[in-house]
Amino acid sequence: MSMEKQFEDFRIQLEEAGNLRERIRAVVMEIESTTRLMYASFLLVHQSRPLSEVLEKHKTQVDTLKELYRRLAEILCACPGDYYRYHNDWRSETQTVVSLLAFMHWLETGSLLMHTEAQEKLGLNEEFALDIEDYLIGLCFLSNEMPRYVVNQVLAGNYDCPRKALKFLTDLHAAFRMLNLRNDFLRKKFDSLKYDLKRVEEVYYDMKIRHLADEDSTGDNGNQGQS
Amino acid sequence: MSMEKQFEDFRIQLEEAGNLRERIRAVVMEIESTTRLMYASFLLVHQSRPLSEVLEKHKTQVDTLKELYRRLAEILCACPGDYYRYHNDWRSETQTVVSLLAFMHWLETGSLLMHTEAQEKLGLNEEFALDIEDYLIGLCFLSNEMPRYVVNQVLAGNYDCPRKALKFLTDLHAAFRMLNLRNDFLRKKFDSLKYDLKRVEEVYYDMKIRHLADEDSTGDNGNQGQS
Amino acid sequence: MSMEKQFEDFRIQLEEAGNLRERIRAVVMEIESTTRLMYASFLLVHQSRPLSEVLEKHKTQVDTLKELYRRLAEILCACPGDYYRYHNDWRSETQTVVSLLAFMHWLETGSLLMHTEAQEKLGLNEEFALDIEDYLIGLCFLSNEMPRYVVNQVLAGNYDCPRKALKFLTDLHAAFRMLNLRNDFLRKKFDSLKYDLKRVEEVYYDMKIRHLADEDSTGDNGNQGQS
Amino acid sequence: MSMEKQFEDFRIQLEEAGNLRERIRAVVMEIESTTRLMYASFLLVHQSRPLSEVLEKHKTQVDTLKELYRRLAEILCACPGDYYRYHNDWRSETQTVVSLLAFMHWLETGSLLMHTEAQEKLGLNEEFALDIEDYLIGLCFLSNEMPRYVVNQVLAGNYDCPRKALKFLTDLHAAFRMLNLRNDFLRKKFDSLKYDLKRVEEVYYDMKIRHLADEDSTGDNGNQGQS
Amino acid sequence: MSMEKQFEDFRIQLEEAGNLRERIRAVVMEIESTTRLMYASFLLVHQSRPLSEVLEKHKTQVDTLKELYRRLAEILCACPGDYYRYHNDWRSETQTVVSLLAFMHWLETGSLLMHTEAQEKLGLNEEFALDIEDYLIGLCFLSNEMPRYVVNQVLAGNYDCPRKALKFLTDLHAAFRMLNLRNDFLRKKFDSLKYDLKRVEEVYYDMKIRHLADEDSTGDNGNQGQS
Amino acid sequence: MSMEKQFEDFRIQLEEAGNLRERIRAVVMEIESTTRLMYASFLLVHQSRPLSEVLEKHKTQVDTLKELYRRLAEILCACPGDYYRYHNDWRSETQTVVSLLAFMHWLETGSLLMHTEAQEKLGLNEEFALDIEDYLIGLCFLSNEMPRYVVNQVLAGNYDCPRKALKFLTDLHAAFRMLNLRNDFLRKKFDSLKYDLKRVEEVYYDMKIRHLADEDSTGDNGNQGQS
Amino acid sequence: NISKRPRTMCTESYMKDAFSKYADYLNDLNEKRERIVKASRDITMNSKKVIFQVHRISSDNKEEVLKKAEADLEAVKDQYISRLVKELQGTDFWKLRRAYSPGVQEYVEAATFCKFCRTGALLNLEEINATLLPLSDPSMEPLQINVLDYLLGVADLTGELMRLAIGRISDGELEFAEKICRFSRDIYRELTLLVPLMEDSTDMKTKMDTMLQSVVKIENACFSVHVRGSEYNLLGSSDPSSFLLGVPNLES
Amino acid sequence: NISKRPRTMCTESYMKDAFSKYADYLNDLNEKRERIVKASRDITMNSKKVIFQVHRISSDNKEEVLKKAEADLEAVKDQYISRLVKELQGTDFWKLRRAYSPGVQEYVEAATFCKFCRTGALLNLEEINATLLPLSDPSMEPLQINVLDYLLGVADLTGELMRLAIGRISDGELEFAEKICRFSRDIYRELTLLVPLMEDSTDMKTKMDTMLQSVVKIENACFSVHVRGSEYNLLGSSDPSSFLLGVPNLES
Ligand SMILES: [Mn+2]
Ligand SMILES: [Mn+2]
Repeated sequence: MSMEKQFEDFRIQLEEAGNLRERIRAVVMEIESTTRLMYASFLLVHQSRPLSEVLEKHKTQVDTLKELYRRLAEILCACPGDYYRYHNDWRSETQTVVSLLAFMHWLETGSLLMHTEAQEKLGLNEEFALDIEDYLIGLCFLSNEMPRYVVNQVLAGNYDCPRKALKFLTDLHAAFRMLNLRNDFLRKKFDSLKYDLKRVEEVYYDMKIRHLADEDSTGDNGNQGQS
Repeated sequence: MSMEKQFEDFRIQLEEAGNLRERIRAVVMEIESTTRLMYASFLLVHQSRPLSEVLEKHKTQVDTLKELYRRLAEILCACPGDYYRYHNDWRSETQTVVSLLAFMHWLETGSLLMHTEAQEKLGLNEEFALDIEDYLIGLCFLSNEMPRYVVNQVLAGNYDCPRKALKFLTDLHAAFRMLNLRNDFLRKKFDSLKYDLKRVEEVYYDMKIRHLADEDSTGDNGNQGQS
Repeated sequence: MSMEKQFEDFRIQLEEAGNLRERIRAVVMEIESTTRLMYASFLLVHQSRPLSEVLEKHKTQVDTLKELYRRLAEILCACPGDYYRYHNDWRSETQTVVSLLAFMHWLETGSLLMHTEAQEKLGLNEEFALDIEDYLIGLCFLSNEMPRYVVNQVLAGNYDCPRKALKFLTDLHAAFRMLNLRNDFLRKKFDSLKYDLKRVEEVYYDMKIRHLADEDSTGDNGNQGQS
Repeated sequence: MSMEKQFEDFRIQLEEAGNLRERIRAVVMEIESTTRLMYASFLLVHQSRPLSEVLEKHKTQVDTLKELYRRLAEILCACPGDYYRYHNDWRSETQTVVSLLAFMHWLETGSLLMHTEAQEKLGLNEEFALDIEDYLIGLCFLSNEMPRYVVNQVLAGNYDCPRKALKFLTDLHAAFRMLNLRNDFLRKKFDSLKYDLKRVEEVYYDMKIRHLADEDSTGDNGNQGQS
Repeated sequence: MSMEKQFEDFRIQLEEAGNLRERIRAVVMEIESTTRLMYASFLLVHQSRPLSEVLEKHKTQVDTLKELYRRLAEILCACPGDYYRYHNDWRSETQTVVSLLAFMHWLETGSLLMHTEAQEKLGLNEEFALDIEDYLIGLCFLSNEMPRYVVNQVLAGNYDCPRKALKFLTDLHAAFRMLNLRNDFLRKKFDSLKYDLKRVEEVYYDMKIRHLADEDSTGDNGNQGQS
Repeated sequence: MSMEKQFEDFRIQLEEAGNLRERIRAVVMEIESTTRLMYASFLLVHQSRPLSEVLEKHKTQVDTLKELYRRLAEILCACPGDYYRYHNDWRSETQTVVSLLAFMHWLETGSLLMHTEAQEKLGLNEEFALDIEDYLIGLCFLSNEMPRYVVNQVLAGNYDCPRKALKFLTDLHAAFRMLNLRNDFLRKKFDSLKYDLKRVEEVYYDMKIRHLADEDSTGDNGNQGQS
Repeated sequence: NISKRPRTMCTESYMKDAFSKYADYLNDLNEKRERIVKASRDITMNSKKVIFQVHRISSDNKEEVLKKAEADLEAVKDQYISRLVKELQGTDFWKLRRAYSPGVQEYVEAATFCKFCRTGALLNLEEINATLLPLSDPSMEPLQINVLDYLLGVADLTGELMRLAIGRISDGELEFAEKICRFSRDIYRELTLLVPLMEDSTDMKTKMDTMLQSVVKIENACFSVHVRGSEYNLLGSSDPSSFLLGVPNLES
Repeated sequence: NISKRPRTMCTESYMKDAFSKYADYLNDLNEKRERIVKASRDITMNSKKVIFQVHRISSDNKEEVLKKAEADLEAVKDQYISRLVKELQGTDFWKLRRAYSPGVQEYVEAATFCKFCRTGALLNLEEINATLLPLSDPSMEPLQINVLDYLLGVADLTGELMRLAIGRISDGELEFAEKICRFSRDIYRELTLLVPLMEDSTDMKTKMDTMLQSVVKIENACFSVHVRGSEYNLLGSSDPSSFLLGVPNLES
């Protein structure tokens, strides 16, 4: 085969890949725009809007996401081995999605959104799965919102929040420590989790030394939702 | 000697140096991975786990380290003058090692781990010594953990810890000030020690103005482990 | 040993190390200033001054260098393992030294200055040796001066010089090719050697097509100085 | 004048300039080393050592400084227009000097060290003046030490200090606000002054709500030293 | 003097300094625009336009410059010590000015423009002098134009130019070597001078081996203008 | 109007602009892909393929471009004032287009493609014009190909090409010098034109000193097309 | 044999003619740009002065300080923005945007800052543009600040709000500080939605980071005074109003 | 009152169980990646040695040098590429691409370099992949070098060709040098068309710049020897074959 012929073949292959990628990008742009809206509604929790209002909106948006991930899966199932070829095109958006889902889940239930639960919410499954690293990175982003959240809850008079958030972050941190992280992005994110933990510790400390923290509510594992 | 002969010799020597470095790197990677584990167990002190549990694990890990440093020394003793030729390959890991050893030592005894004690723990000696700057930088890393530690001890109800930590850091700071540090990495680290000191002062201040600090326990030189 | 005692010891040791480095730097500055003078005299070979005059001056300057390296060795022999601790402080100067010695040696003898010969000239030995990479980089610097040298020799009417220089560079190039260079800096320097070789070839061809090159002078091992 | 003659002149002038700078640097290094000592003694005020002891030492050190600035002025008065040619060589040290003088002055008198007073203390005058920006930056450095100082004074039982420090910083802040600062570095420093002010306020409130602050001591212009 | 009064004074002084700098900048922008025009006319020498035409234009432009430097001097003489405070604002433009003056001078007279001559041309004097480093850097810029100039002169049939240019550059290079340049900008520029010299040598070499260079015109000290 | 209402309006406006931009981008991507093909065909001139073959292909591609620019104009004529809002989206592609058109034009006619001619070729006009800076930058890119072109033409035996290219570049350079360029992108590009000119001068010089340049063909202003 | 253009075309002269036209074009453009940049710089400098004036506010001089700031702002508009108005028309608004954008952004920052201190609300783009209308010759297209510059200016506003909040807290104006806190959060939240839609949004992205930092600083400052206030109540003080009396108290 | 999850879920243990699964996953992945990175490094090192061997070529040892190089290349394949083959399957090809890509690129560079010296043609991707087939267990998806790595490897090839050309010119092999020149130009031209279609093309773009520099260096070297040769003819030498005899001549 001549050099020209080979490069001509490559051109065709690469153009096909380019087209596929264009289709992926179209979906990802919609995901991105949905998460942007979700993030904007999420920011209302810092304004201490009623949780029910925030959660309701959230659920509708999750439905939109689910449909978008269905379309993404459809495109990629045509070429099963290439999942990771295009993975970069949607991973950062998916990490944000995870962080939003997990934060809302924590607000609602006080517990951590598990990997399988996250997959369920997005209608993903074994074939078109949620990458575990993306899930973990998403959890780190979640923790980044915590310090602001506890500060704002205290401002809104919810003095019990720091203790609960600290408990949750401490557990999450302990869980993360079980992982053997390489010197990569996840590791760096995990380091930021440590800072969030430290900051929440300080907020709780500020409450506690002033006897503002509510020590007695230890039987109550739920969260703001209950108050 | 002919030019060819000379370059043939060079080829052999350059390859030998390359191999040596590969072997050093292999050991250093193991040291790094051990310290990562040590650091993970160490973090439990922030969670107020019983000190004895933490210390026990620590001791086993120090044994592993000792063996690794023995192997490192073995490799380098074959080429006595080359300690500093390859020093950069292990120095940052060794600094972390020192900081962990010194923190644990302080928890156990309430006093500073001396340079000779650190060498002993790692099985080092005059021939394959612990570089003094590495030791000092390690101490600075140790101080970086102090502010978080005292906050968490207070949260766990140990109101006396800030005073002890402040005493230790003040002494350490005074000791460092005896050194005429050139404007380099160590100097920068020492600056961070000042910030740690300031933060611990603030926590002690918080205790004191609220009459939470235990002023009378001056006779007690031991540490949290004993109380 | 008390903390204070230990830090007092450190202060002394760090000051000693600082003084040592100062003393090394003082010598290296003298080496640097000597090489600057040597290089200035060396530049006269481009002006086609009589070789004997240039060489004579050179020899005096080598004596100065020898004395300086003796002092450097003296300083460092007091702390045997620290050669590579301070190596960076004198390596670039030493590379220049090697290039000058080797050029002069080639002018005088028409052959390559061997590593052992370079050591001898500088009074170095096994204990305080000339690092091989420094030696090799020095040789590359030497080759960088060749193109200018042959052009100027031709301008001065020495039509035989290009042939000799070409022979020398070709051999040197072949010798370097024996090394499997990983080191980036050295490999880059070696690439520049190739360009020097090419430029010297061009001058040689210029001579040859004009029948200016003296093909028969093969029995003559000496150099321009003798003609 | 011949080319050679001209360059010979240049050589002399450049060497003279080089020597001048060397001499300046030598003095500046002494200033730097003196300020390091001064800073070390100054740190004792955080340890609540008797003010008189600290001030006494300080005065001796100021005398040393004065002598050093006299030497600097002497060097520079030989070449009147060159103040700003070498200004960078001593400006950062001088800013530190100003901050130390001003802190001590405040400790002693409770008022701000004026620009002319600073000049006097250092034996400077119109001819060899203290640059205004250096003076202002020095004042910002001074404010950076305040929060730590008041915390430590409270720890030492001096509950009146926060009120005095707050009064001083408030006035200083108001004075700075009169300037239309364009200079980035200075504006950034000024922003940090605001944070220092806020921190000192917090300590003051801590005292006040505990009725620890001595509201009546308004007639007392002196400072902690006297009490 | 009260604190307020002092800061009010500072406000006025800082604004005055700002205004002064604005006025300096306005003049320097005009200098810059004039040198741009001068450089454009200067480029005609590469096109082998008659020298007389080029020089005439040049002289008018020098008059414009002289007037601009007069205004600059006027501004600065109002605050005698501040020459070096604002030196950076005009130094790079002045270096270009020097290089253009010096090249034209060489074309006209075949000799180097001396520092005093450059000052005269610009109407400068002891009070508002031409900084020596600026003058020297300007000469280095001049040498950068040489290689192109000799190539174009050869293309225009002026085979004797390379020899003259080489003579000039060799002398200039030798003169520079008398200076003990510190490792700074000037040193780097001087290194580029060496490359220019090398390139001019090569052009002269090309002429010489083809017997195009006119060896006998040694009695003729003037330059291209005359021939 | 409330804050929310205003930002909602903005959102709509920005989305409309985004859509417009998407449509522009779609066309620009096609322009980009066409110029890529054009550039690839253009590269054949370095391989010394017959000019007629290269030009023929070129003409078909210019037709494609014309159609694309018609579509671009159509999109933008809907919002006449916004030409420069989106200009950045197509300017770099248009500069490449100009450079290719101009090079081909030079090959065909030996003269410079004028701004109006370029507009004509692309079907542009006053309403949707070719920005003059884009045109000028395109000419600079054209010059960047010249050095390679003349070298390759000489390798292909066309010894007369360097002279013609030099004449053209010299004229072009002279024309550019009439422009008062600010310190911006165009200025930087123009600087690269100077280097191209210098390089072509050197190639011509290499030919000329070897009497390989054809001096007699001065009456013949046409180009390679004729040979 | 492809072409036989007349030989005269190949002299320099045809290039010269064309390039002298290009030169005129570039000279006019550059001079206009220079004038605009200069106007922009003046606007920036004087708007910054207005902002600085507003920062001199304290609990007892509000009216006086704001009056002066508003008058200064009016002067910036009449003296400097009017210079922009004279220069810009048609395609210039976008072509030369980079030359005037910094000044306009700073003006927006100053205008919205004054307005917030006066009313607690955000000054709209329409309102700003309405004040600029009288500056324009009625026969010409009037200068209108575009959405992008407005948003970039509003983004910087948060930095000033942060400085203001720290100052207000020192002065004991807690409610004002909390108002600033809510206002900054709202702006941040609204901009979150718009940033990805903006062209050239890299600038804006770094501004968003800075903005978030400012919001967090305000929140933390409010938190810190809040918990101290709560402790004060816990300590059972009989006179809660005496908490945080502000600095002037010290002078008593 | 929205949710009442069972309280036991809120202890650490449910997290621990899940995270120990994640930990296993990450450990396996990291270990595999480590092994692949190591294999890749070995491939790089040994492929570089092959390239170095080819550079030892001269006009009289071609066969001998190439034979050794080809044998070494075969050894790289059998010893090191085979280790990659064992590790990679299914989604790994893309997931772990960054771990093995440097090695594969260097291998492509070495293989195409040998082939060019032997035949003057470009070794195709298909041909390379065909040689890798025997390494795979027939039951599994075979390792196939992807287009991107192949193109990245070919891009580096030009640098080696440049070094080769400079060496060949010194050795008097002008025609070979001109062949290299044409070949490099062809590769550069073909890649120009493909680069914008490649994903992650920033790497490739810098490689294209380097490549153009290499091509220009080759062209300039050919030019320089060409004009000297022409001058030689002009000087009327009777024996054009004696021009550029190469360095060995010097030893006579
Ligand atoms: Mn601002
Ligand atoms: Mn390579």
